[in-house]
Amino acid sequence: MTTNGKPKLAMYWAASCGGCDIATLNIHEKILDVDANFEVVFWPVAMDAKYKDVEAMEDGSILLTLFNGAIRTDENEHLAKLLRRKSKILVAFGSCANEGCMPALANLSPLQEIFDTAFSTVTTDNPHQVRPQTSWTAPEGEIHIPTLYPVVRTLEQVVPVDYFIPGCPPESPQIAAVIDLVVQVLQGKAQLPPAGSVIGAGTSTVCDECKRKRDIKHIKKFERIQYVKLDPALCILEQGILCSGPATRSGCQALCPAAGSPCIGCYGPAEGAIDFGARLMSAVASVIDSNDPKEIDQILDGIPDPAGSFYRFNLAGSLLRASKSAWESKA
Amino acid sequence: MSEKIGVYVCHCGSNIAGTVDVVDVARWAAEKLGRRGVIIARDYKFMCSSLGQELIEKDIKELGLTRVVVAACSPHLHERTFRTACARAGLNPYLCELVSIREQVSWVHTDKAAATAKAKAVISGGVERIIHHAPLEPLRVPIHPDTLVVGGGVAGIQAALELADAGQHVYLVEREPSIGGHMAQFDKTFPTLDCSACILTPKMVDVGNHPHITLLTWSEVEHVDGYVGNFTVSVRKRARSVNTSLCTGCGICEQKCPKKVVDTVFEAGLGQRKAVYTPFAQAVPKYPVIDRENCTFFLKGTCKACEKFCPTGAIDFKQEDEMLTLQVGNIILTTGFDLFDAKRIPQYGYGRLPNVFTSLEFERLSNAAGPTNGQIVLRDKVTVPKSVGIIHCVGSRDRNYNNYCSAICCMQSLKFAHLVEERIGATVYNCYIDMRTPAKGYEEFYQRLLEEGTFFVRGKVAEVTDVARLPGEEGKLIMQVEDTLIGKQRRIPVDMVILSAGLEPRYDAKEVAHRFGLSCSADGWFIERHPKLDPVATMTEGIYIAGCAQGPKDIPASVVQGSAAAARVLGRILQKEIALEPVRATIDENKCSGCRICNDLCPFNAILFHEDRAVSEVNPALCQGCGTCIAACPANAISGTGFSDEQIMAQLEGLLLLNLERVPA
Amino acid sequence: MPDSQPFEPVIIGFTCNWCSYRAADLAGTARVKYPPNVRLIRLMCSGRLDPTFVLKALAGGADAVLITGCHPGECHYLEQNYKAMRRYLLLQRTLAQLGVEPQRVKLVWASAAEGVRLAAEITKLVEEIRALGPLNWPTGTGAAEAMFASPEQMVVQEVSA
Amino acid sequence: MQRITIDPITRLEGHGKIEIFLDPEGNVANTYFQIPELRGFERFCVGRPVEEVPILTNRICGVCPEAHHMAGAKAADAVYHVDPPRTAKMLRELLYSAFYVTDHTTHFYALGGPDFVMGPDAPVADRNILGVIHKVGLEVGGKVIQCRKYGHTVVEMIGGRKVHPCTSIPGGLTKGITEEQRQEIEKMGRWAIEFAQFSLKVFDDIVLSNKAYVDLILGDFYTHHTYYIGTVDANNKVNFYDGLVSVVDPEGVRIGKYGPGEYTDWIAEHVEPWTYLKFPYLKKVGWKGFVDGKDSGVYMATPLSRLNASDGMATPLAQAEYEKFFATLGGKPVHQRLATHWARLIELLYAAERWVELATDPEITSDNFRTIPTEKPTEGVGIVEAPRGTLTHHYWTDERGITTKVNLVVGTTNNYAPISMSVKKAAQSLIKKGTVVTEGLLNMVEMAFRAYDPCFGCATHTLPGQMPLEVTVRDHTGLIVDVLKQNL
Repeated sequence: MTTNGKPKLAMYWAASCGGCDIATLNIHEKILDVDANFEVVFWPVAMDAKYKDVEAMEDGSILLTLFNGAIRTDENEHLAKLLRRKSKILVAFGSCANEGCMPALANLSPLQEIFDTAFSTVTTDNPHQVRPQTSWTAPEGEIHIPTLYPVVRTLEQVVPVDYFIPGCPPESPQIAAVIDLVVQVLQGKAQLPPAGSVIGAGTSTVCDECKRKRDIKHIKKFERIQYVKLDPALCILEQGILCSGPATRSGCQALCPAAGSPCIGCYGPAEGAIDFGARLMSAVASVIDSNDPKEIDQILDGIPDPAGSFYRFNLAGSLLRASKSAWESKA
Repeated sequence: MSEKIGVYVCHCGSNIAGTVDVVDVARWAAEKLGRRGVIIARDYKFMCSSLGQELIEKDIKELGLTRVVVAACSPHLHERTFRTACARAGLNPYLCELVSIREQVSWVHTDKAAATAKAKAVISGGVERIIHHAPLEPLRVPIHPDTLVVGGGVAGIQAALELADAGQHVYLVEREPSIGGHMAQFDKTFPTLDCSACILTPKMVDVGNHPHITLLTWSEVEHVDGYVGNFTVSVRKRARSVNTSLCTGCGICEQKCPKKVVDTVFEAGLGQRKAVYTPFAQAVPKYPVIDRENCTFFLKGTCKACEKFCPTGAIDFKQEDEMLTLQVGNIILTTGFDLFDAKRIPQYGYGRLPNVFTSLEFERLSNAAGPTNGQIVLRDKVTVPKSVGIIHCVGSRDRNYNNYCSAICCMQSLKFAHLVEERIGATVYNCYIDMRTPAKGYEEFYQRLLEEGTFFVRGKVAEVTDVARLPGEEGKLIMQVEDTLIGKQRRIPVDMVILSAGLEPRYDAKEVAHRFGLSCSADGWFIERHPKLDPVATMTEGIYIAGCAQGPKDIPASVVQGSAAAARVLGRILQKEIALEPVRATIDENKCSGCRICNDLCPFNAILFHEDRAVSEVNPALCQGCGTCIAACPANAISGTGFSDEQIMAQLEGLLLLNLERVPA
Repeated sequence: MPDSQPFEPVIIGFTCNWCSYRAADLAGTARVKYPPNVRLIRLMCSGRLDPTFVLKALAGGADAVLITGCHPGECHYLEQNYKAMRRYLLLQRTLAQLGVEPQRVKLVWASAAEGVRLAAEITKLVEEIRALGPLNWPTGTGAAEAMFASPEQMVVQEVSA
Repeated sequence: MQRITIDPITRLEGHGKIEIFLDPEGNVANTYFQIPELRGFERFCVGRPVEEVPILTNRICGVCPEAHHMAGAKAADAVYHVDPPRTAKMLRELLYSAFYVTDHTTHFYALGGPDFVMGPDAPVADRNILGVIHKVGLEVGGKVIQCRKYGHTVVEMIGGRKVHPCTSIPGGLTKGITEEQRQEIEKMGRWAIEFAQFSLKVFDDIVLSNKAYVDLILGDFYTHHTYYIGTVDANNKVNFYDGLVSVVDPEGVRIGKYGPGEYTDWIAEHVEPWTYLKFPYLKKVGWKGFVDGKDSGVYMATPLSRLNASDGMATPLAQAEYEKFFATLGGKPVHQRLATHWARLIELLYAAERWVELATDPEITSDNFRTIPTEKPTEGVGIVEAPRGTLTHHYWTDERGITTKVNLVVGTTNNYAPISMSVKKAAQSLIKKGTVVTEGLLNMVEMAFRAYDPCFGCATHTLPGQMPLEVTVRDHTGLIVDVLKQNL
């Protein structure tokens, strides 16, 4: 591996969808700044460098590692620990690494159920109920695939993390801004924020960036978006659609509400909020316009899937992290 | 861990030490919580004693403690004590936390090991919590010198006069046409037997003429806003239909009014009044009111007799309700009681057997100014009873109705017995459960009655019936009662039965409590701040209670409370300002997204929204520190002093002992 | 705790400064006995109750959570206990999806005068949870991390695979 | 027995892992292409409100979320038995066409391209997008970046965001576009057409005019005789957003067309215990293992398949290229996998033309982009053509519209069997007794399946550069006798 004296940058994806990498490529021209200022030593999607090469590197020799994806398997965990060791600055990049993202909704079900469902769908031709084996003896010899953990975890639940860049995916302008910052730090023109900070995002929540007009809130009924024509000028929550905006960290410029659909919470909890779902539940429940338990229950029927709605992105990063049955399930 | 924490475990004699191994607890705290900043942990016989307090002060000075946790009784008892001690030693009082290991541990548990373990957890919670405390300064707000007194009975009158005489302005609000309350209905007062009217009327007149009292009768408080020192009260002054600036109180309108109405309030249903009336002769103010529900003009549109005959043209049918807004600094509630409805005990026959009377009816019957001019007669208004039965504890000390003792019935019944014998010489039987004569001169009065020859039967009357079974019972009312002193069932025939009905909270007490931000006891009486040490203050700063609104009591006790409440208010007024607990919510504008979730959650309207900056803000003076908005803020932008997320979460971790060295599972 | 001993649930109770906390004091003053499994936290009002607290307690090893406040219509802050009720009802639905039995989070109204009743409710809850068994949320017991395979095996697998 | 492991252990749902077993003579006995990933969308979409599933399934793939959003939206429409207004459908297809342009561009210039532009055995360091830029000139890089930018701009205008669009709901869209936006979109579309033509020219100059490459394309070890599927419109022209799925046999004979309702009659998935991914095949033909020919249900779904399965392109310029394509490569069907790169560029041109067609439709700016569902939700299937193959979403719900069951047959999955076969064939033809395994050889193996532009579990997408490979040669005792890395 050639060394040209430039600080080393790595970008890695664990259990993720690749959207973070696309978002990174979507900084367009800025990608050339990266090329100019860093030696990209490891970016599976962008270039060749083997895992083994990483192992060969000195500990702490990578200046900055952007880690996206959650920890789903023993292999993800192994790499997380390896990159932690090799990197001066480890950044949890994107919702999966920060809080598990939507794939962490798998934490609601026991692992066995996930297998059973996937390998018994209508189109699956599986008379003998075959299931993938982590280790299988082919006629020619034994072959392996990594082990799935029963519970999806966030990066921070596996290794210490220096910075957090939220978003599913992080918005490209925010990524560009972070790269600018780091470049300036390298040039001694700026200071790094205190370790543990969330970067590439705002300090408030999505409502702060939302252009819709807001009023005091009294919710008598929760609606489903396919049944209502929303007033494009007014607060979506006030129109009865469950919107995560009030509880979701700002930084996305409120794209979804601007496009007529509710915020789904991909930028994660507000600064200092410990459990996204709890915060949003508390806020939404507080403005339900009834003091009668029966009526409140009827109103709550308008939220048919609370766990899915309040922990859409955050289940792995929440306090309980997974359902009881998922915790109890064995790989 | 930069904090230096001291932990002080109180034995409270054997109150705590009897159930909790306090020595072990202190040792444990020093050892296990050392890594959390605990540098000293002591146990002591009585932490709250001056020696105990000095112990803490000494450590603060010598060891430079930055936090203090006292494990003793409930913070509601001694929080102030220990905070003051810390303050004396130069430590901000809010850096001291009192955790209860007495009320919530030693007194409620029996297993010593378990209780000791719980005490440790509770202390660990306190230690974690105190780490996140910040020095606080109390919030100072000015006290408006005017006072509102609600209820013009003797307690209210007393309170109002005390304040007014001290030169402070008082608004006295009464919903009846006149002040005076129940006391004005009585004839004599026990045990001295002096005439109720004679002693009350002068006070009523003083109220009416007092330069510092604004008397608002026929009026009710509809809404209360604000907080101690700064209440804004809206009062509805109901239309009297009489122009008080013209009325001389001559009473001609009342004479001329053709419409008679049964007076269920003042005359307890025994007498009648007119549609335009003053409830009684000595009423204050003297101005009559037209009772629009019954006035022929208001019902049929004709009559106007009163208007025709009024010499000063004071009758004003068009008069409308008036809404007044009062600014006051303190409020005293003296809203009194309702009489227990004797009809609820069918076996006593009230309402069915004509000659069964309630205590209030008898008061009117025996009152010289009453419907019979003081003649004690049966319902037929002519027959004088030869024998009278008086039943105590009607609706009181009875789990079917009220568990509590109404406090006045025994003495009232003795008074009745005396009056009967004195006036008509009839034989009197007092049926009582226990004779309760605790106050000054009461027992003497009882002795006097015994000498006067009243028959006392110790037993709860089972039934009052007019069905004669034995000779001599015909035409009589028979009291069926077990005389527990001789252990015999007795049937006592009498001509008249008086039911000494108990006292109950006003039918609308709960509503009123809510309006003023008070809470009611299980029985429905307003709850005082402390039953012994703070009997007239309430949980809500600036609102006081006195008289029967707080619980059953007789005239002297009511007067005492009236004065006491006045004294408390006076104290506040003299201080000119009050220091409020700095438990308040604040909004971080950088975090606030202006989502407006919190805006309508505050019942005190303490949260305002700035359209221009699109952020919300809390008015600290209006904020009562309940923390509802803190819990509701999805942006985590609202924080609360004294009860912050950090403090509560830390306490949680402490209680669950997550702060200890984790033994790998 | 070792299996030899009977299961003693750990329960966190949230109390309102004005009613239930005083009810607890009253229970003490009246020497009413109840099991020592409940550890109380004083809030100014049940309206202060943030569902985060409940989740934190459960995730932190508590077997159940008791939420108490003034009776409806008797809130010291007029109506904040209704907000607590709304949050409670929603939280219960979410917890159900996460497999947490409804008995484990209980809402009880108790006025300052109801020391005896509060003690009775606590006793009842403790018995219910004893019958239900421990919650043992892995994040609280520390079992969570233990249940994930040590990645050292990975290296082996990587070479041989 | 000796074994060669081509194992880019990078990440789980990563590039997959190739096991090559050699017989005692050192010839390839068998190969296993393993996909060690499973995320369980079929499970955790259950219980969610169905209108959210098209947003959830976006997260299957951040490279082609648009495809999942479209298939999901169509499935959700079907669940509610609601037919979105014409404007809504056009807007969705417009978004989708713009997406196709960026995606195909990315693949040609960043993934498949480098192999040709730089040459299969050019130094690794150069064989990536930057290499291409340096060779063809900086302005190409600028154009590629510009093209991606334009595509994502349109996606954001209609879909609400650049990655993971959010505006499609049962019955249509949450928003329309303004006339200003329409003009901008049209402008960018016209630029895209020029860019597509330019790209075809690059391919012409560098590949088609280079006999070595043409031979490579037509060479046998990149050839498989399988079935082909692809969605076609009413005139049997290629369509990405809607139509029927046309199925042709290895001789190019169309054996039928199926609509969403019938996909289960046509497609089944075979399970192997050594991988997390299933192997779809044609049910009517049956699973015969990893073999070519008319009797094997193995089929392919790629740009090449779409061309093979259709009668042409719906737009003029693309149609011309379509004809040239088959003329040059000797008529339908074309079995040579490497031709997929060319087919992809033809689709790029079609997508650009379609982009402009839709952007200039008078109804595109209408505000009639929603139909409120009135019927009770039940079950529905949505099919679109993802760049990497036919994508099928199938949802079942209860009467409240809460998802009760989900089935997904994802783009790349269609090609799992043929890819495995290609890898095996390439390995067999390249690794012979005594062959010294070289990096270039490894890349040839890779090229075998890079042609498919694989996106495994539709979560892996080998972007610029190529799969890092490593061959571990072991003797039958398992001792490593030689380790060979592709880079360095």
